[in-house]
Amino acid sequence: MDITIEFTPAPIVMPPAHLPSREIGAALEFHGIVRELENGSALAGLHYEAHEKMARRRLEQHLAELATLYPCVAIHCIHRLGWVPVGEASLYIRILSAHRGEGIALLAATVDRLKQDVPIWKMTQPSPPAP
Amino acid sequence: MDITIEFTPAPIVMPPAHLPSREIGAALEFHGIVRELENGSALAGLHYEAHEKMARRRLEQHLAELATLYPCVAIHCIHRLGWVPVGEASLYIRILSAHRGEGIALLAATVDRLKQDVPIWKMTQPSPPAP
Amino acid sequence: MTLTILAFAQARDAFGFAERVVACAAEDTPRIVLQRVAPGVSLEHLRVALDCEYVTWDTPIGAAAELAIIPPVSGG
Amino acid sequence: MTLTILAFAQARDAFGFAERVVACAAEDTPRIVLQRVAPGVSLEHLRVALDCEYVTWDTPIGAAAELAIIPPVSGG
Repeated sequence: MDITIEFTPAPIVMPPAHLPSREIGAALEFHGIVRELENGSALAGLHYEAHEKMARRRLEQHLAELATLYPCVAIHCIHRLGWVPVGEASLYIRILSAHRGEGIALLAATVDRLKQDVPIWKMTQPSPPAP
Repeated sequence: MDITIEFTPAPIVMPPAHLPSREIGAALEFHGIVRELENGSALAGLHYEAHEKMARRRLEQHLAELATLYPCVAIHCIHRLGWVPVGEASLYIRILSAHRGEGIALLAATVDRLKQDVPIWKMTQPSPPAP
Repeated sequence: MTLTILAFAQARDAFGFAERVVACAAEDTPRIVLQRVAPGVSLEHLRVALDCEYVTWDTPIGAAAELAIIPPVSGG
Repeated sequence: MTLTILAFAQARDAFGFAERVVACAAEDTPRIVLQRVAPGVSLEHLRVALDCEYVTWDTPIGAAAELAIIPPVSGG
């Protein structure tokens, strides 16, 4: 499984679509978007930080393991860091697979593990940079 | 839940992204793509036909029922009809939801029901139109 | 009364037509209508819809205007 | 030998630093090192990593160059 992991301080731009083979039957894309209401209070956005080197390694380890459970052709994960305003994506995942079943299962498991185990944090502080 | 269903003879163009509220936390997109190998023989593409009026009504009925199980904000389904070459999408689904769980569950259930119950057919005949 | 019969995909091949208009009575059923139109064609593995709603083969046609013969679907 | 301690998110607030370089011995553990650096700061709810791999609080530092204090993660 082809694994690509990126961290970026800039707004996430969907990478260009490209099918590496004629055997891709399912392309799944997920945007995790910052919502206004988090634990009941209205936010303007969230600040994300990561132990980037460890986060990349940990996510790679999880994806290598998940690839044996849900074999897909490729996964591309982009996590934005720094300030992310409400309505913009903090996380983007694209999965290419022969069939939709593995793709959907891999997507669900990847987000679960990322949220449980990968050293990335969202914080309501610090405040957004002054305009 | 906002439901949009389209059938098109033309290549599927992803509809412009638009977040109807600041409470969308997950945007999911699925492309079902025609593969070269179907039951072991190499294809150039597939021909799709539908009982379009019934397919629309049946899919609406399923989505109304699934909306009670997996409440999401919006779902947009596009099914291409006619000749679809290998590597191009026959099906596109976009789901917007507050949380990823309902979105992923709705996507999986929508494709399952579409494949089991909605009057659309793929055929290896007729052949592609002459160039 | 008249009824428009639509046959899709493999059913079109089996019945030999895509669309046919026939006369029928309200108390006729899809099974009776199709046995009259195409005697000997098996209904096994086929479903039927009246005015875009799936029904059983033995549901009276009633006031329906359209009967669709639905072979196993394979969209997506 | 020297060890770079990194403290992220809430751990940065609890420990009062983002990064600190300390001297330690190979047989020291993360628990011992942090008790020396910040006595009284609770390790409850925190995980620890040596050179980017999660370890227990009682794993010897060995040849590791970096100790990261990992509060409950919340990415995505």
